[in-house]
Amino acid sequence: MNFLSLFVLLPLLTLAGLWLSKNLKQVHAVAVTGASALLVLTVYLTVDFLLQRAAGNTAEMLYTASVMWFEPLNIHYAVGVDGISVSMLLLTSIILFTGVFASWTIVDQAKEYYMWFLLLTLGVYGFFISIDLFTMFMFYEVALIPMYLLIGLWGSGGKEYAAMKLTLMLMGGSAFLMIGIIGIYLNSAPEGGELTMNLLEISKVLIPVDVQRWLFPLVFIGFGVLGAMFPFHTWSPDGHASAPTAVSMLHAGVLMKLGGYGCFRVAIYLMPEAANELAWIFLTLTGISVVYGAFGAILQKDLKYINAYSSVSHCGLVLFAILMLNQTAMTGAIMQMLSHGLMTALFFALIGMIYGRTHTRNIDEMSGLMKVMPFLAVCYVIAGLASLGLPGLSGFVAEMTVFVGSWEHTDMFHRVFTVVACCSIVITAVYILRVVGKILYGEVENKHHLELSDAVWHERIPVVILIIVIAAIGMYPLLVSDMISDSLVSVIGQLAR
Amino acid sequence: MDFNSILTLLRPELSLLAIIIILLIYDLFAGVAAKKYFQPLAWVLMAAHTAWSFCLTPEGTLFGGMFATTQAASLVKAILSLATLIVFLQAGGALSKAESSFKTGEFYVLTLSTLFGMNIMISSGHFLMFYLGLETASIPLACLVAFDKYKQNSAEAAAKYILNAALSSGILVYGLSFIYGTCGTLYFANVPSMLDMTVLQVAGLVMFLAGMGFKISLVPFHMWTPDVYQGAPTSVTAYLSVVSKGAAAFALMTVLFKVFAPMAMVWQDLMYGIIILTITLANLFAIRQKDIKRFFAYSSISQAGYVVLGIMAGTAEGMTAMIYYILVYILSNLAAFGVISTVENHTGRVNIDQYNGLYSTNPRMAFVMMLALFSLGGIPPFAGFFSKFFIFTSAAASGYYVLVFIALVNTIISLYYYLLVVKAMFINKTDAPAPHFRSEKALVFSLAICVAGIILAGIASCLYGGIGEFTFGM
Amino acid sequence: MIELKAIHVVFAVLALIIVVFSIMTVTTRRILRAATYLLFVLFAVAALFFQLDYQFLGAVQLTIYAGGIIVLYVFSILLTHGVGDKQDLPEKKKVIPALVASLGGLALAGYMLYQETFPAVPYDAADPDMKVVGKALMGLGEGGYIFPFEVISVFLLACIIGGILIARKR
Amino acid sequence: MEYSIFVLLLPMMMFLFIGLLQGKLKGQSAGIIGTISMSLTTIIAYAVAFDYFFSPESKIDGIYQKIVEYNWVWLQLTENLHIDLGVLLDPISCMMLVVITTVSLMVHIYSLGYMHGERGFARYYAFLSLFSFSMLGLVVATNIFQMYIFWELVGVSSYLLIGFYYTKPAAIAASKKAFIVTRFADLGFLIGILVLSFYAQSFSFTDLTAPGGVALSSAAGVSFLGASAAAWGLSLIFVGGAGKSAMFPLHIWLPDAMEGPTPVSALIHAATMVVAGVYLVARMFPLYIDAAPEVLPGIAYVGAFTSLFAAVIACFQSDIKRVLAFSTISQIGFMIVALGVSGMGGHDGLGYMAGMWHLFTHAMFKALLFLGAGAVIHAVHSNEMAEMGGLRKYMPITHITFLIACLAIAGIPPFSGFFSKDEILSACWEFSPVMFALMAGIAGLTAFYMFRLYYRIFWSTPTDVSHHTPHEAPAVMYLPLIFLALVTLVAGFIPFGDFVTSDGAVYHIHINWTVATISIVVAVVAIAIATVKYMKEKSKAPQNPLNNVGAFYRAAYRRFYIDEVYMFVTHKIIFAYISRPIKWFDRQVVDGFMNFLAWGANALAARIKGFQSGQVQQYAYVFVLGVIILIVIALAL
Amino acid sequence: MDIPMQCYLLVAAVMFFCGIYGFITRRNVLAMLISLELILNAVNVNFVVFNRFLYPEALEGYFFTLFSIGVAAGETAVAIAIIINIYRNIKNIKVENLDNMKF
Repeated sequence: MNFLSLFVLLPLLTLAGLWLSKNLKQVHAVAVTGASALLVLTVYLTVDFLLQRAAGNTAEMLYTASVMWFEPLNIHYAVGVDGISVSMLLLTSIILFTGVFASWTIVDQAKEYYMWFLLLTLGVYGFFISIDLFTMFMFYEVALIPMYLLIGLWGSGGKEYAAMKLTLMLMGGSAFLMIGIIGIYLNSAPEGGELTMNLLEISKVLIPVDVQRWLFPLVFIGFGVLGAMFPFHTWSPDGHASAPTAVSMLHAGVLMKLGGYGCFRVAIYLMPEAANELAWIFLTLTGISVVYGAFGAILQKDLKYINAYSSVSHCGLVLFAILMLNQTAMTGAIMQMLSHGLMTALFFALIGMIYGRTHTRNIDEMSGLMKVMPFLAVCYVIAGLASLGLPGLSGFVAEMTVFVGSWEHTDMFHRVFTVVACCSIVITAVYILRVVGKILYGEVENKHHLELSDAVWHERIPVVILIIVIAAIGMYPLLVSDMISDSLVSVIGQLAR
Repeated sequence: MDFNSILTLLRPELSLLAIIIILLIYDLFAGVAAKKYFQPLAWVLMAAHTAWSFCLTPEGTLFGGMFATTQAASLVKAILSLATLIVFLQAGGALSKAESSFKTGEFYVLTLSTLFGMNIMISSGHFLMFYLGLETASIPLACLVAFDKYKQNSAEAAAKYILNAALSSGILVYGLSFIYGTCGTLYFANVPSMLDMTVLQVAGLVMFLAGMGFKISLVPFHMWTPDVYQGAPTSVTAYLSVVSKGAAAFALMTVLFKVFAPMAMVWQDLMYGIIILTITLANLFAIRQKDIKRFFAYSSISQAGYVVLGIMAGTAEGMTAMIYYILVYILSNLAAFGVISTVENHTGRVNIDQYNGLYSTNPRMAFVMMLALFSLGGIPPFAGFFSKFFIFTSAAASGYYVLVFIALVNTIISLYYYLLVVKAMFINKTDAPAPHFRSEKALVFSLAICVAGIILAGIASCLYGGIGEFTFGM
Repeated sequence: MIELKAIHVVFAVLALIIVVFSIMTVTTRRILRAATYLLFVLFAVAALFFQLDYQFLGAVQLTIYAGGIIVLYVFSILLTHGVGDKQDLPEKKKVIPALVASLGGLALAGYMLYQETFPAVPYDAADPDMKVVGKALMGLGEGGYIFPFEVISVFLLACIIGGILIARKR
Repeated sequence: MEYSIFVLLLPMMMFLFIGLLQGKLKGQSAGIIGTISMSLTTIIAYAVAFDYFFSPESKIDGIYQKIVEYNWVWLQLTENLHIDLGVLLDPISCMMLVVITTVSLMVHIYSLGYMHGERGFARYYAFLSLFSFSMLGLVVATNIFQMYIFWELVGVSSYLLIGFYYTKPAAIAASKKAFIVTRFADLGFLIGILVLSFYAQSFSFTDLTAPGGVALSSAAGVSFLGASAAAWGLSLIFVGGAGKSAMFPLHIWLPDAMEGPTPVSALIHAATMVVAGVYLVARMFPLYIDAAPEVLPGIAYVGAFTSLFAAVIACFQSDIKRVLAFSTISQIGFMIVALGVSGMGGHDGLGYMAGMWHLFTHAMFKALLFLGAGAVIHAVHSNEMAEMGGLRKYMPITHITFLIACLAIAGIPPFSGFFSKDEILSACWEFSPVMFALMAGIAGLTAFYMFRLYYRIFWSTPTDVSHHTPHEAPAVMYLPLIFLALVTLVAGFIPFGDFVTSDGAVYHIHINWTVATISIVVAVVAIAIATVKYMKEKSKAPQNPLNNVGAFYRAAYRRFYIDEVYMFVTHKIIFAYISRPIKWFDRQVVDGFMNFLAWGANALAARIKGFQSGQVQQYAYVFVLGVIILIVIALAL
Repeated sequence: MDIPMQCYLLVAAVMFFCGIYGFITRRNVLAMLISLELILNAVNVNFVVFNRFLYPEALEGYFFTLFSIGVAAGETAVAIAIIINIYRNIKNIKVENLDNMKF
């Protein structure tokens, strides 16, 4: 029994526990226990990972294990983690933990809600620990489908449309992905021998370059859809706007990272030649995403839409940085994934809490909330500041790493796009401050809002935790950046082969 | 050839025949009091037969090549009898109603006769056997379709079915006559060596494909499917959609591999187009369906497209994937049909709109239905995902990337309409959801089998591995 | 110029009967007549079998088809129709496509038959000995048809049960 | 000087302490705690400065060295590039430490009175601590990226403090504007950093400003659009500086920033943060000289134009804080000009020394002016000149200190402003006579508008008296005034050249009497005009010193419509022609395409529905036709 | 025997396509069934002719025809039963009335 499999097992146990629980109290208890256990497990993993690395364990992946699953196709259940997966697992655990609290107010079919929620996280965990393409893809899809019901049942607004659109677009992406993965698999032994799905093994072989040339776009678009790459991002605003709070948190915070992680781990790692050759196409698209999302956010009126577009922009930066194909930019990309995950979760948590009180997300209908709910308002400002890249919070670290890394390229194309991406930090400031100014500052215009209360304990917990982590990464980035950066060596080696 | 080998190789067919005869006699001579044990008896016998079938028969031929069985074939037979057993368990509710309880015996006997026909079809070694099996599999089915004979839909469906079946078998045998005319033999073992792609052989092949296309309901030979599925009694629809289709698909594959292998070029090209048409058109039609059985008809047409994708591959992997796909498809579809039939039995609801709010009153049924739909849609961790993945892999391995891609795009459409049903059950609000009801134990048991299958058939890789082992033997 | 033999005449007549009555079967407006014309066709086919020296087959054709099936048809026609019922002519929008399809198909079939080269085998007019036929029908080995014989019995049994199921009143 | 780190740690702790406990801190306690901590910080800062300037270790061969006291790797970016956090001590950073802590302490004390009883008192002190921390971090930055980090942090503190009165729409708008405009400029800074660090492969100031411009030697020959890489990098960096220091055309945020509490204006928008741009250029000065000397005159021209522009506007403003704000812009212009016209080392480096000196003296007297204005506003409850007048009787201490500051800024000896400004003018004189004339003229304008302000506040009678009798500010408010006035009085006599010069060597200041005479004369004449016009009574057209140029007046009053231009560009062009189309495009085209696919599938499904007609003969027909077509296809293949 | 085999086959083909034509156009389900008989007969003729002309030594076509006739009988019986059932339900056997289920 591999240690990492606990990441699949624990959610499963929690699921079982939820299934058996009788009332809301038990549901909450089980959910919190499960989430805490996972959080503890992840922290333990992180510490142990760092210790092992410090002890000089330089294997590409640690805790690897592989169990034959489908023998005829040589498909394994194979797990293993490197620094990047560890950081993603950490992110997942944090957001799961906070998400459980953020869903506290859901009482209607709470059991089912938490079960789907856990299933979603199960998929995410599985995805991050897998090093077998098939397992990875399976968990990827496991993570997608609960979204439909989570949004459709517990969402708000045009939830049915949004849920359907989100599911279909993401599944559309995974159609590309599936054919890409099959393609990789079938070309994993160009010189004869057994075909394999194992990432590490495939990385050692050279997939014929002309095959790479068409597999790479497929895989990249496949994951790019989830990473909200322009023009495949439109599920994101509608989906996020309609989803319940914790689902938005988890989806924007973690699930969208699956896209970036996948692009990185599958598309670039396995097909470096094509990546070098074709990066420019996707660089253009993601570069557009970065500013497009930011500009798109400016005129939105719905808080969640603003944040969703902002996610498009930030996740665009993730893919953008990955496509820069150098160690610094990629480190930045992973850090941006972490950072965006945390702060967008924070944002969605706060928006959910505000919405729960004001019953509107239209920024024109709110004002002066700083007075009535100072805690939430201050946290919102902090989230905003993190989002616009304030030093000391995680966003800055990530963005700067990305920009410095991107600037390593000396040609005009990369330079221009780097500058364009840099511009996003200004636009981000515009829309963040606009919202902050509109809803938090000023006098309370809606008299009903004066009677609203500030956050209660189960709302404070997630918010505070997220802020602490954001600040921790922002203040002491070496905490994660070294871990990430070390793990990138193999990818960089791939790219240079 | 001796008596022993007949008993070994022909075991599934013989035991089926035995069941048929026992049931027939029991039905004829049992008193009213004993009648109520008829169904349990049938289930027990069928269960025993199924269990026994899973002890696969060895490979071999009988009657000078008339009958040729392989492990894969006997595996498929076992799977089919399992499916039939599930259908039987699900049919119990409808059959115990007053208007049809007196026809129970006929239902079982006829169904088992068709299953017998399918077994013959699957392991035939001669086109005559194939033809006979095919007819035995389809003509009594027409009677089953007309089972609710005083329901107009049922009668109409039966007429449509029999007319189409007769036409298609007419065309099929016309094609066979060409094959015979050019090859001089109808033995599977001898035909391939005589095939040299003359025009008549090509025409014969196409006509043969058309006849089988009718059974599997491939576009453009599928037109009867929705009407018949809608009109037939639900259990019969379930049977049609899984057993009949699965058997035909496997038989088609056997024949194409065994007999028409020299003409692979031709049929692969044709199948290419047929698959694309089948999947796409069926999906498009399915989008706007209101009647759940009709909806599942289109769904099963598109699923058939995926099934034959495995034939395209033309490899052992493809065959494994296809058998596996059939198995998973059977389990998923039967789970769905189990729910449909129990809902129809207890509430009379057959429209998708009437499923609104099912989850609030009958959460288990809705849940099973959802699992089935997800499995059909290819969502992990349910078995449908694995079967789709494998079948796509095997097709892609033979280079049909574009085809696989089109199929994949179609899975999105299919997911859309599957989700519509999920949406109806879980999300849509309604003032009048189906009232709560308790289903028969047999049906619940059958659903349990299906759900266990849906969840485990994928994760438990031994199933796939096992199938692989037997097919690689071919 | 081929020498005109009796056999040619016989064939020509039979072919003519088959073709003409086939056409009439599918075009006549009275259904009972259609059944009758079908009977003629069946007779002609049986005659064709006789001409090809398959007497047993011709006899089977006559007894089962002409004797059995046609009777069934006539009964059911009388059950469902008045005697003088005239059917409406088929709709134009059906006829033309149907004509196109069937004539096209026929052309295609003709083309294919013309294209195909069949092995030249000397004509052997021997009527198979009934013993041979009987042995083959009961034969276990290659060329033996006992198994299909058994299967068709199951098939017919099922048909009977099915027919009863549907046809009986209850 | 290891304790120098406490200069940073103390305010940061204080920020966290007050910030997290702000709800719990009752009454004045937050302010008192903050002030005490700031005093400690000030003492430490003084000690550091003293240690640095007077200990022998900091000098080698009589030249002040850069001492990197601390340097921790904070974030490793590439092999060579890493962002460090640390403390760098050199003459300008030590000087800035003194300036910042002094002014900050004064503001802390002053605010105890000024902000007394305000809602969010604790928050205010938390932000002040944050600001002090960030600003101090900025000046002691060991590398350009650290500077950028703290640069952003001061921007945020500024944002928070401007928006302190968050219920006031004007304050919200102003804070937003300040942040976004400077953020825009920071984009230039960032790209500048990227450019420079790419070639220098280091962020460290020690490497970047190494003598001879070796840092950018790898950039030699690289050029883009006709300018060298170094010039691009340094110009972009200057853009960042220009944003913070409110150089034209990025100045628009500063006047609006006056919406914040007045002590904040004194601290951030007069004395410290706004000179960060000057500090930045000074910090990078050796690199400018060595790698891109052609950029410096450009900087000088920008500074000169801004200075003139702001001075003209200042003459026409009616809000006293706005006048001071434009005055600040104008004075920063002076500093920038000084740096722009400077050379390296010895007498060539006069401008550098003068700029820094002016930075120092300006910080003191401008803080004084703002705090004085704050006292006035505190008394009158208005910013408008129209509601003031004759206040000298009610607020004598404020009056005297304000007068001292006005004299200093006007350049009247022996107040500190005279000396520093004189050195700037001398430097300009050596650069070009035209520049000198221009700057001298601006100095005159400065004297004019300052005394206009002075007279309107303290002498003439108000036109609109609707308030209660004003009274002198409490001691906590006037003590800082007195202290700053004293500094203003003596700062001119500091031998500044002994401490801060372009190359670190001692430079003996001497007054160029030609220049001095001219500047004194200009200042006196300007003061005289102001006296005549504004001392006695309110003129009938009180806000119009130049009756006959109404259009010009209006334009100047409206600050030459620069804000309107910005509004136009942002709202009418960016919002209307980028954001709105993107919104439309996103909804209609991208999303529309996806929806179209869905709609298309649905519509197609509806279309072909009739194909399944229910007619069995049609099915048969399709079947047969299918067979025939397939045969044909198969035969054709 | 000098009548070319193709002549027989052609006659069968005519019969076959007559059947097809009838199947598609007749308005009466029984008439459609009658057309089907033509199709099946054509097949029988084909088999017999092939057997006689080309492969007279083995009797595969012969037996196929034999069984085919049997199957056709069963098929017809069932079909007629179903048609009568239709008649019982809707009181006519017009094929255009069999469109309760469509779309």
